[in-house]
Amino acid sequence: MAAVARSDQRLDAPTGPDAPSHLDAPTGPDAPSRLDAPTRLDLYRTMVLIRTFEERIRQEYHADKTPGFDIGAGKIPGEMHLAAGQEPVAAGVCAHLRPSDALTATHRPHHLAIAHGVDLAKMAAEIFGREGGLGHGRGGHMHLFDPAVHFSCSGIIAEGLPPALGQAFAFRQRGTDGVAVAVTGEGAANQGAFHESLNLATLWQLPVVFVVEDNDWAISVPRHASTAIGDNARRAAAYAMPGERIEDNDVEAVYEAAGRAVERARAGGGPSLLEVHTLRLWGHFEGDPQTYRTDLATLDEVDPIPRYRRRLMEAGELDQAQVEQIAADAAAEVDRAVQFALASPVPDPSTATAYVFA
Amino acid sequence: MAAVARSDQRLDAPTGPDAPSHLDAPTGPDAPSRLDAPTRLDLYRTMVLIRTFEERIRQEYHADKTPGFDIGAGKIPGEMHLAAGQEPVAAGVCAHLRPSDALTATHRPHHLAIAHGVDLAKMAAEIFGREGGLGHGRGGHMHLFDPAVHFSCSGIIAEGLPPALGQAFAFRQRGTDGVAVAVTGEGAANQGAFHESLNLATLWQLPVVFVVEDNDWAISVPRHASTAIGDNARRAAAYAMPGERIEDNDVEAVYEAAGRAVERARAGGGPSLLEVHTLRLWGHFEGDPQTYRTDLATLDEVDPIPRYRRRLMEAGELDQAQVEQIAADAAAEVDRAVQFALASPVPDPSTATAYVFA
Amino acid sequence: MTLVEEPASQAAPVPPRRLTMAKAMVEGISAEMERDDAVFYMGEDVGAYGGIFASTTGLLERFGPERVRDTPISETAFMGLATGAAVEGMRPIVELMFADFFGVCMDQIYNHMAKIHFESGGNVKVPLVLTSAVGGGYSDAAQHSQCLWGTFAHLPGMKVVVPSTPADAKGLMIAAIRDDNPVMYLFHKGAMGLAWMSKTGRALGDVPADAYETPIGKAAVARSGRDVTVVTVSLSVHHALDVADELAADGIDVEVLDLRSLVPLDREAIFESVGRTGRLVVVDEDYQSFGMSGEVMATVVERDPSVLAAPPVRVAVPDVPIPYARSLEQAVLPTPERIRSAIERVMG
Amino acid sequence: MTLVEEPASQAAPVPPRRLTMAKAMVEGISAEMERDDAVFYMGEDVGAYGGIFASTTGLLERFGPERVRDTPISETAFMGLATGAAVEGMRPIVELMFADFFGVCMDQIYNHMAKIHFESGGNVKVPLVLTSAVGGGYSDAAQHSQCLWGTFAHLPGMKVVVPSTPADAKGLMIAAIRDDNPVMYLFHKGAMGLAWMSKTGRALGDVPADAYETPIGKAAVARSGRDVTVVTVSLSVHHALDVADELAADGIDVEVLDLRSLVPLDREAIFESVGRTGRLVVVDEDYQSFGMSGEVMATVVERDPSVLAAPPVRVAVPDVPIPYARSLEQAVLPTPERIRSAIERVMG
Ligand SMILES: Cc1ncc(C[n+]2csc(CCOP(=O)(O)OP(=O)(O)O)c2C)c(N)n1
Ligand SMILES: Cc1ncc(C[n+]2csc(CCOP(=O)(O)OP(=O)(O)O)c2C)c(N)n1
Ligand SMILES: [Mg+2]
Ligand SMILES: [Mg+2]
Repeated sequence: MAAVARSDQRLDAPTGPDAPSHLDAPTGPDAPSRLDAPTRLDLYRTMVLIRTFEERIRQEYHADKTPGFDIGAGKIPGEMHLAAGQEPVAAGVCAHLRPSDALTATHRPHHLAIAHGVDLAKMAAEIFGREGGLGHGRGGHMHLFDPAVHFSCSGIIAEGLPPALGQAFAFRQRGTDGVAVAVTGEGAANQGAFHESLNLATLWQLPVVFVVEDNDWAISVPRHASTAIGDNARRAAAYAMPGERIEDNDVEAVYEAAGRAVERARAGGGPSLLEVHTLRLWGHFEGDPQTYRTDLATLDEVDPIPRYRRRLMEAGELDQAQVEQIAADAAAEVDRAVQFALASPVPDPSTATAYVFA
Repeated sequence: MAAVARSDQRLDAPTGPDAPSHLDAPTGPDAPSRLDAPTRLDLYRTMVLIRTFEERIRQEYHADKTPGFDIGAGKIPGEMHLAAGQEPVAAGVCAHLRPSDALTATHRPHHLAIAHGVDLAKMAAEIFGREGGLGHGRGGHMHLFDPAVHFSCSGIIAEGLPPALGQAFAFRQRGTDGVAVAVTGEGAANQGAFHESLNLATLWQLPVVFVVEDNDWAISVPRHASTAIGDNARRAAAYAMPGERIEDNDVEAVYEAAGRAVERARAGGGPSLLEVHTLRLWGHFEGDPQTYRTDLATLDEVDPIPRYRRRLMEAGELDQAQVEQIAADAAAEVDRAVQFALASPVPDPSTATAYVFA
Repeated sequence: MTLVEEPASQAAPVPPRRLTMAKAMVEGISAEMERDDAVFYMGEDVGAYGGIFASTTGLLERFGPERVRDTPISETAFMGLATGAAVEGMRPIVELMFADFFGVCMDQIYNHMAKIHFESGGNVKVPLVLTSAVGGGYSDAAQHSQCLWGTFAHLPGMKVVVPSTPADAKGLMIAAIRDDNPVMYLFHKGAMGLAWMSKTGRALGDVPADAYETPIGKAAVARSGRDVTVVTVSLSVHHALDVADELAADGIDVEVLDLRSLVPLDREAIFESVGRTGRLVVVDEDYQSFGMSGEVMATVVERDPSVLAAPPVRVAVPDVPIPYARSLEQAVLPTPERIRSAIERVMG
Repeated sequence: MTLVEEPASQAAPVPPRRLTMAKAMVEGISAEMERDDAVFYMGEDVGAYGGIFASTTGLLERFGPERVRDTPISETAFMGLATGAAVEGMRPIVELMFADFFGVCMDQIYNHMAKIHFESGGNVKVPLVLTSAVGGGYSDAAQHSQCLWGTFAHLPGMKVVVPSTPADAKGLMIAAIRDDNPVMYLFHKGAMGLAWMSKTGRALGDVPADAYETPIGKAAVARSGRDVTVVTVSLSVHHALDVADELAADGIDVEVLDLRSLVPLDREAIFESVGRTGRLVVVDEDYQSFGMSGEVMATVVERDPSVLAAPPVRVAVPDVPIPYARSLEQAVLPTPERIRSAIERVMG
């Protein structure tokens, strides 16, 4: 099965030197890789770092909410949307981005933030609601802003797309070759902001890459109950932009497709749309009973990280010692971040009304 | 040139007995008609009635705004969006509707209201702001509601689409074969409501027909500056519904395409999208200087009413006496409506706060 | 809560049970869905999930997927769908998962749902209920913690009800469904009695088993008192009652007025109470300025400022987005501590 | 209007000219676009058309299509585009053609534009101006005549300015562009001095030729008086001044306070004036309840209700959508007649 499904709806898409060419040999988990070993190891490392962070946050989150789950209690209160299973999207897309490129993420933002190089310690501190956090504890995990790498996210689905247009616009007006990536879920792709943003991006030929993370679910609503077609990449044709769907949560296929899309945008070729068929390994948010879900038993088999690890090991590009080293490095980095967070002061209530206006 | 352009993007569209078949011989102003003479005369009559009404309203509107145009003055104050040139859409679509079918129109609603059988006298009275109007003078020309024929419109572009879904939903839940038609402009088709509505209509298989009136302009913004693709019917593929674009403002092509779409909806085959390339003969609203417009000189040549009249006369289905009779009938009917309006009382200011709640 | 208009049911009367607000709300919906085929419920995750805040638990099982419908995340489309269905005689209940999301579909709400009846000169009715979860207190931050009732109440054409007790949650739901107007029904997450959220000890309440309406537009005296009037709604009613109990020990007799409806607003009840006590504290979990707290004060003074023995005080969110960190959020919410000190201040 | 911070221009000072508000607004925009490359203007029909209400006349010719941009009718997309561009250091001015359309893009406005600075703990700035036309009086009915400033002012994070005079229109525009926060700039169609709309005799005003800022958050005493304070904004300032002139003949000395900004609100100025006159009329073309009129009254009484010698009165739209028919619309707008009778009532 070809991991990169070519949309058959790219009739309006510009062709020519800037257009992506992706009709080469099939890639995918079963095909020989076209990436070099250092790139593959980097992808793996990024995915492991993300997962390590998510697992630690999950553990900290639940640690002091017992007995009986109380969402508002504990060191990390509030809703918590973790992205375990979606690491291939973050690793594959962000590998092509520079700190000067913008990324707008969703309510489920950690994997993208980490892959794009958001300061891990300040991000952890924000999640713990501490003064040392990215937003001095004001934002929380759905509202992470790191201007150093032009990262932001929003808890309102699909509404992260329009600001990405503006970042792309600013980059272009300033004469830089910066690119903005806007990520949204497959559920969110049925929100009006999606349509308006794609149309405007083409009209104004903005350097934007739209990425839909299709994890099959929007909370409890399965894809077929939210989306009239099976492949959002085909919606690209409605905006005269190229669209590609990447099946099978394959980090290398994401890497390749995103590379084409980012290069196209950087070179002035305009926007593109990617949809990645990915995986929500855990609940929509922590505490989600997931009683609506029938595939729980088989999830471990499709976890992309062990799968990629096996693949790299089979290719002889990763050995057990490296696996352990990468895991240990990630654990240490995450631990440093969490320690930083825990050492950071709780915001002083007397400052609660600060930062409304500049 | 084929007047009915088949969208090549209907890959997802259901096929089978209910799917429209429109690949027959070409139709259009230059081809022999496939409609019978009474139907053609009805289309002509409807168009003439609409134009007669619009011309009269235009005249009444400007009559007492001189010297110097004052938008708030006169018997008919406020914004006035007339639809001269767009009669083929109204006549062609509404010929297939019953009074029990719903129609939601735009800020430019008169042609559709008339073709769908809205009470002409009460509509005129509403436009004049009189107690005898459809909304007792509360609504005005962008807010016409005639429950007798399930007609409504809205001054907010594209926002008439979602309520049409609900009307279609109610018809289906009640077990009737009612259909809802939702009309929008080509400028409005870039609003989020368009996307959301088409997606939901397919998902819930609602009996809706979406009609885009492409008159090339959204106020002063030309189509190419608002819409990333040249043919909105191709957007239908993004929602797994059939889409057709009708070129050349041809009332018979509209009639045929709308017939297929309405029948499909009525038979339980789900929604469709039509785009009609039509014509804004006058300004966006009365008083529009149209300085941005370059095609003013040639407009008369493409006026669809004289064109259709010539066609029918050439086909021997209409003679000069009938032309005059039809014109006279329309003038009389419009005059009765305007007289009714003028005879209706101005609303009593002491009732200004009525009708907020039922 | 007042029992009105409902003929006694044929069965022997069932005594009230103690229910959570969520259960009482669902009971009201069920009763009307049972009675009237035209009623249906739609929104995000209202089916198999049963509503993120348990607003629809069990309804799918009971009424099936035709009448309990999960929607895509297309609020503009499905709010409009509700309006259109209502115009055609159905009685939809449509859920906006969090009130904070109103901005993606406000045009459908305030320019269509709310205005069609007026624009049609009364010829078109839009009988629907728009339910939405409001409120903070569990660190859900700036986009998931707002009350916003002031925003909705400012714009004409929608009734706005805000139950605080299980009994009113049921009665106002039934009244809202039967009302021929669009009614916004705002339920506070912290008052729903959810197992997974810390809650006030007052979250459970007696709920009559039969179908009854709580009248829309009538405030309730949640506690009568002589010294000072606290005017409030929703979760803050419970906080105000807690504080009143405490202050009783100090000899301060607090009257707590639960407005229950913001539109129509029971101005008589406000004026009557403040006219008696001479002192007013308004407690509002919405933003302070240009909202409910100002409106309540204006209601008193535009009749007679001289009834006020002391400057009235408001306890509201001080015009700041809701912060995430618990320490900050608790500082901006109308907590019992802030209510208490406001009362003490107005007592002089 | 106060001249601040701007160093004297090199050229000899040009005397003020009498301009319409529209021309003065455009002059402010032009001056800043000239000075700062980061400033650009976008919206519907702001290019070749020059703005439906003349908010951008001549800008396209002067600055070209890269900096004066027509948008598709996709308000969510282009409001968000403005936010993103501002975050990256540009200074967009973005027009919402009518304030009434806010419902299609409110999420971008109040959940993003307005909150990002706060959520980022001050690390991200969003310097932009959101312009929008407000107001009725020319029979544009329920969806094209609203003021809605109470709605915008209720939600934290945006400044809200509402000029009434040409001089303030220019000065507030320059101040708004230079402000590092998102500023909503609401201009009343009836005060723009449009050739095709009947207007107040006060539509023309002296406008200094140089670049100056009118400070955001400071009210102006449009007319000083001893007997009664009329607090108002926008077109109603002109009506209030007309009425004040009439009443002067009857021996009633009316002070007219033009708030100019709703956020921040100059509460000092309100209290100072009402404290002096003891009588308050609030004139507000927005809906009456849960809005500006209540907030102004609350501002007075929460400091000291005893300054009020008589119950304050509001003249606002009585919680009804704006009707189309002229007879009805004039009955709900704050006309000079209604203002006059409110003043007479409060004078006792
Ligand atoms: C406008 C809006 N509507 C509803 C929600 C509530 N909500 C948060 S996440 C979510 C599901 C999103 O699904 P999807 O886009 O597929 O992203 P995923 O959670 O699967 O990553 C919903 C409905 C929201 N945040 N914003
Ligand atoms: C949401 C919204 N934005 C802007 C407007 C202002 N407006 C009214 S009509 C119009 C142009 C509409 O163009 P189109 O959809 O092509 O319809 P047409 O006027 O050509 O019939 C605009 C921008 C509006 N009414 N609603
Ligand atoms: Mg998903
Ligand atoms: Mg058009």
